[in-house]
Amino acid sequence: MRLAFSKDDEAFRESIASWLAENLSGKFEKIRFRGGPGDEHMYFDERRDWEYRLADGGWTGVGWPKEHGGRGLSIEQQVIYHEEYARAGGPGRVGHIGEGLTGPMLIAFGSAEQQQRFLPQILAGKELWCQGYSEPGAGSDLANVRTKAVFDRDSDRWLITGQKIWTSLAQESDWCFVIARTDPNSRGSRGLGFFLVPMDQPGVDIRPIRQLTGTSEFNEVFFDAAACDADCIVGEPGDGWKVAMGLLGFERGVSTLGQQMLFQNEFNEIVAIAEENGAASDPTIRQRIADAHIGLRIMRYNSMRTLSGDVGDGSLEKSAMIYKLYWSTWHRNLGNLAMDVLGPEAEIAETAPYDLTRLQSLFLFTRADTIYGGTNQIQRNIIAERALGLPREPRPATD
Amino acid sequence: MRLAFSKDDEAFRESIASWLAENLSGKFEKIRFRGGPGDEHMYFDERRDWEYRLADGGWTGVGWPKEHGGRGLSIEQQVIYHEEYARAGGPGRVGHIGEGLTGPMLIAFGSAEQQQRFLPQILAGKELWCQGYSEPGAGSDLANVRTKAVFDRDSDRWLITGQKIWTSLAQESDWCFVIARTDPNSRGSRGLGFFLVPMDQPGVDIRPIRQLTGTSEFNEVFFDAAACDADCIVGEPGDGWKVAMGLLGFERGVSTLGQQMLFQNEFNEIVAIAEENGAASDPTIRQRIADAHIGLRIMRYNSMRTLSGDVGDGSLEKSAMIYKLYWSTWHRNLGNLAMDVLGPEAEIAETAPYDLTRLQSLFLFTRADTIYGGTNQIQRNIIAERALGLPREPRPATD
Amino acid sequence: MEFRFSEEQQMIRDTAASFLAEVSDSQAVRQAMANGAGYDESLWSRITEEMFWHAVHIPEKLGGLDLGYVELVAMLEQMGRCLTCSPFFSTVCLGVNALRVAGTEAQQKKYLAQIAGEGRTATLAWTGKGRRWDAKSIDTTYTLTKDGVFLDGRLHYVTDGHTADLLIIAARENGSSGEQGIGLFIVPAGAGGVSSVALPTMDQTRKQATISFDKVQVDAADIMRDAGDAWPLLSQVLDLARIATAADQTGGAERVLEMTVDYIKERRQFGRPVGSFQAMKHKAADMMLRAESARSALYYAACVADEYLAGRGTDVMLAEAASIAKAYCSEAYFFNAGCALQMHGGIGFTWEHDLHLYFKRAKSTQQYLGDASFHRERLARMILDAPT
Amino acid sequence: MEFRFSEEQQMIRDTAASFLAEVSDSQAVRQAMANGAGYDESLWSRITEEMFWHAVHIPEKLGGLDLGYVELVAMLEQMGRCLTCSPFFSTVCLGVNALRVAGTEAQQKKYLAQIAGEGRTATLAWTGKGRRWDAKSIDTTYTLTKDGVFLDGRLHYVTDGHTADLLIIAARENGSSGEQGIGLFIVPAGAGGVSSVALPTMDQTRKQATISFDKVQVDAADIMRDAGDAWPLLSQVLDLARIATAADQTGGAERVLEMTVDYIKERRQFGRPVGSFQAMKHKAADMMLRAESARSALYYAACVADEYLAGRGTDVMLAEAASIAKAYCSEAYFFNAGCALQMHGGIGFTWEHDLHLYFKRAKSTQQYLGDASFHRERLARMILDAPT
Repeated sequence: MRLAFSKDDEAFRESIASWLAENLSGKFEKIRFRGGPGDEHMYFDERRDWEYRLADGGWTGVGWPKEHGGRGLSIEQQVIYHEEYARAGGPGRVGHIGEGLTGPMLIAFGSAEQQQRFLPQILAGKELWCQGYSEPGAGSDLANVRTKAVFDRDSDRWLITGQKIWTSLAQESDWCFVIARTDPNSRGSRGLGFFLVPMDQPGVDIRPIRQLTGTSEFNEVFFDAAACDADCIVGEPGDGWKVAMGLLGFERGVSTLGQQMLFQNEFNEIVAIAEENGAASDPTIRQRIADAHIGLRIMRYNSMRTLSGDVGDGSLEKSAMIYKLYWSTWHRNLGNLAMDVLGPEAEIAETAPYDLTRLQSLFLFTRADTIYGGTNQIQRNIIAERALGLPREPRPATD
Repeated sequence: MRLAFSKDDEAFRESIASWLAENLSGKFEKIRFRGGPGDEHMYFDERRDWEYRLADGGWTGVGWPKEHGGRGLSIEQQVIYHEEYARAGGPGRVGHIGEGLTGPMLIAFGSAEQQQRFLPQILAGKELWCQGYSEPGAGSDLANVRTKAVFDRDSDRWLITGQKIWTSLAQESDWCFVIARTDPNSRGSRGLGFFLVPMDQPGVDIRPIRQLTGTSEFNEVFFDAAACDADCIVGEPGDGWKVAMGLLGFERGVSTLGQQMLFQNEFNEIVAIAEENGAASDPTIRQRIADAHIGLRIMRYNSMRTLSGDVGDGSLEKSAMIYKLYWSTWHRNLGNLAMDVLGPEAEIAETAPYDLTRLQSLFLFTRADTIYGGTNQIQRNIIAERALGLPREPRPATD
Repeated sequence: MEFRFSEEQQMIRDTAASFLAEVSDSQAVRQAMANGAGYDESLWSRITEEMFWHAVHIPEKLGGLDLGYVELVAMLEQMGRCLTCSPFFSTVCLGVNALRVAGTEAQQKKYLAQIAGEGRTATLAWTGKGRRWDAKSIDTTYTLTKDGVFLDGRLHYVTDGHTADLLIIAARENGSSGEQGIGLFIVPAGAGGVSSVALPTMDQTRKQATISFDKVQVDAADIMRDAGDAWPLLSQVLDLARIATAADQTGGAERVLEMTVDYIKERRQFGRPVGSFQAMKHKAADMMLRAESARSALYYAACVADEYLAGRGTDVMLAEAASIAKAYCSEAYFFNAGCALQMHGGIGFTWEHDLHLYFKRAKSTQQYLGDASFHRERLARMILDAPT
Repeated sequence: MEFRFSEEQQMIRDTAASFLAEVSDSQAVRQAMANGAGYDESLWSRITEEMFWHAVHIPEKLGGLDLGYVELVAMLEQMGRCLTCSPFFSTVCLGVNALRVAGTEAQQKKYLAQIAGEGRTATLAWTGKGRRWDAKSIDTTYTLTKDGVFLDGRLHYVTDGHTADLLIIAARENGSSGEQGIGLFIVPAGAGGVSSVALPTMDQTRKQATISFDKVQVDAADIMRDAGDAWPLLSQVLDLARIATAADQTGGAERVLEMTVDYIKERRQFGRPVGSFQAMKHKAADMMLRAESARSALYYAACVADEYLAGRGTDVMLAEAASIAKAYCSEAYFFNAGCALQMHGGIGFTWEHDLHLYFKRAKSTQQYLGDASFHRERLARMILDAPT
């Protein structure tokens, strides 16, 4: 075990830091620290321009293998990249789903043609992606997919019909990956297919969901015989669940460290307020600030352990499996801490009628952190069953 | 709603308070505040004498109906009785199972003969009782009774064979009420009988359980064809579950207020230590002391609401149903608070090799509060299903 | 000792429930929270003219119903269940309470009669900007001159401060500090030098304003009792308001539990109602424990308030009961609303679902007049630092 | 950056695990905790002669293994899993650390060589009676006279204080206060005027004593570095000891989880393994989250300790890492041990079952050198009160 980075890595740190200092300025100044969760709708055009700038600098797909156009950085350098990006206030990436999910998924499961078709566009920031996983009525029961895909021999296309929900950035996206049932007689995780569906077509209808923040980061997406070319299915019909599960695994990668740097920025903002408004002298607030600090540091150490592949006692699995439960709970508590540090001032919104402050959005939006991508309850089931080997819930005798 | 007691009630308060002041002195001075949970083995002989003294004064069975030899006090006066008893430091009652459980159970379910045979002895403090409910291997699954009762026509007696566990005061008791299976082919809550078994016989073997405190309040009791007269079954064979469930209900009566006064004494002791050793100036300890105070006051208000029969919205049921979960959790937290108020001094035992201080016993013993008499998990199931009407756990498809 | 609603109290509660079910449903709440005043004038008229609730604990001789705090709390609990938007809390639980506790006989005669008879609204303004809820938060000043008393300063977080007809103002003597030098004053909202700004708030069901005082002259007749030494009186008014807030919280804590139980009985996942999963059941049980205990703390505090207002209880008893109720109910409501959001999953996260309104109200009332940690520290002072 | 055990470290850990499984099973622990010394001499001999663990981070030139804190922590974690009773913690994590941090070159040469070569035991004594773990807790005094330095006072909560050969004593200059005037001194246990009394403790696996000093004369050669100004050095020794304690806690937190998972897989109630109930599963998941996070906090702190002992890290980094690890691991162990008791039901409540030994050790280590609230406040000072 060692904490220090190598000299090469420190030189790399210098190169990304100075590139960011140079580029994240001028017209991009105003998007610094913006566009994170709950703020994804802000400054979209500017952030899209920023995606091009990143691509020009070769700073997209830094963890992708070189043969797929990525930068092929080592884990250490990816850690550094994300640290410096967040430290500099790099805005929320409009291309994060393509880079973090679609790309790795295609590299793992896609055909050579699919890789050649889609990967360069993602790297260039030219095509944005959204995801079509959740369905109304399915909730945590992800395998309960009702969206159907039917192959139409006449047009040589798949036709997708159904409804997806909680799709962020749907209006801005060019493509959506969709899990749909290819075998109409199947149930659960069998008989599913994984499709790459263009969003700009008549069969796709996007309806924003107004959330408790008053804003609409999320959407419902209705597919009504939406067309998808025959070569836009990943793997074979029936492979959908395998691809989807593999894809979920990509969410626990190096980018978690970038997320943590955003958390650090939020934490720092709260500390600054506490120092300014006197909350810093309230003993219970002091305890909670220290606790948030402890939690964030340990979140980082957990990730470092996962990334270093600490496999003793199967701990790789374990430190990765707790990640979602850990960060979502921590982040939700941070949102609450922000309000309590502010005291009565926490109630006052930015402007009428209902533009919330960033910390108010944090407070409200983090209530979703413990729900989407597998609720905390689901996470605990997974940990108990897969990491600890506890028995599954017995199947009910009668349904 | 009104908080004040009537003039009659206040006069009654005066009478019990002065009786206690007069009687709980001299040779009884040393048993003041002793003999509570975790301390039940202390000063047993003196506390037995004290039981006689109470009986002489007419202060046993104060809540029993007059026709059964009780004092027939109103709820208010019972509240006052328990308040004053605890305030005066009245010791843990050696007869509490007889008075609190056996008596009310016989009054509700016993025959006239059983009532005449047993009630006067309980009131006089002459016969002590213990309970034979739990069995090893059954745990929270109370209906999983394996102890058998077989009727022996030759001797005209029931013969009880099996093992009970967690029986407190077994060595000191004259009688034990035992739930046993009368129908060997039955399962679960059917086919059970409720028996009154004399302890002083060859078929009964008592083995103390050494607990984590190093002491042995609890016992295993082995019944090997232990005899029980034909007229010592309560109700009919098969009525056992009904009687047992009715009996559990008696645990939530007025005596809860007496229990709370004991809690108040413990709390006061902890506050006094905090004031003396400087813990009272530690902001987090202050928060926790205040929280314990809040919790104890609300425990009292909950009980008062139950006792006053606040039936709006079925709340009688509700405020009674949360009682066990509430007090056990509160008490366990109090034990932990006691240790943290003491700081490192909490580790130092009374005398070598392993005589613990009262607060250490509190700390350790309260870990059982959330287990016996229905674990907190079982309590939550009961609340969810009976008070909130949530569905039962589905029966497993295969066992 | 009897710790349950009397039949009459039960009736008042039931009447409130059915009236509010009619006039303060989700749609009514959403309309009211979107308008500038923060409430619907016609609802307020029905409350004052038809129900006469605003006069619930105004003495009979001044035209009120002369009922007690238990009855008031029974109404507030129902309003909390329905998220009712109205100037009831500010008028009755701040204004009337302040007049009852700190008003001179003449002031009570004049202003309580105005409130009872004309449905005038009122509020209390006392804190400056910041996160304190103690005497140190008072930074508006009053100056005694030969021309009378003048008020200067800015008061924050004033419930319904932009709509109240009558303002009761706490200010401190220039140069005083802490609990010394506090006075209470009655100022008509339209008085010269008074200006108010409504603020957008996260919880839209409870409106707030900032009120500025620029050399506002107060009539000698509108100086309330014990001027210069009025902190104890103000503190008692605040304690009464805390109990009232706890009633709102208790109602909300119960309601979100009911909504959740209803939802998880119906909602199916993995082939069974989600309410049959132990994780859901146990959380619901924890919510019920809190809702029931909140009620107990609340009703006890209401009884103590009754004793206090009847001149039979002490201010220490009032303070203790108020801090217990406010600490417990604040945490119970926020806990329950948070669990409810979690147990509803995505649907509870939408604007259309009412749950977020409860969640936000849980947060705003949690902070208002001191959160649980504030009240625990206050209780710790009573328990640990009291002279023996 | 590499945040995993190297192969060599992995081997050390595995060796420790298998050695301790042999020599420190339940029976061995119960025998050791019942004897007066608190450990078994023959086990200590095997540790010092066969395994040479006691010299793990003593420099090679002084006869030690010259390994790092990560290796030490790997051993301690295994000892925590087994509740091992030995003077290892006091000798290595108090004694050796104190000598390494605050010993002069001559003292290190003499005493570290004694420990490495002869298996002598040592401990650190510094607090008076009370519940503080900061400089104010030091109330033993030292007086400089023409005849040398004299120590007077009574030191409490001294780990293995009744058996240690070598005592390292913190005392304050007569009349000094706070962090000023602190000195560290090496005193052989048999020195004139030294007396110790072993105390019965709730956690019998970690023995404590009170040590009295009555005009104990200290050799000039045994005055440690920076006398009169040694608080920073002592504070660093304490931080190293906190990290070591966190290792014990992490091992215990993991072990009680394993015991619980094993138990609830087997134990059946209501016709199914209790481990199939969500309430049990979710609690077990929460325990695993804590056990894994405790490891992360611990290993990070061990790396920082290595950097610090190698002269590359600062005392502030050490303090931060130590407080994070001690705060988190203290709560994780106590939480896990408490859950384990609850999930075992009645059986875990018996003396024969080992669970209570873990539960008690969780409590005693939680308090030792400051509980989580102490360390959170210490971190708050670093975060909030640091000069910017």
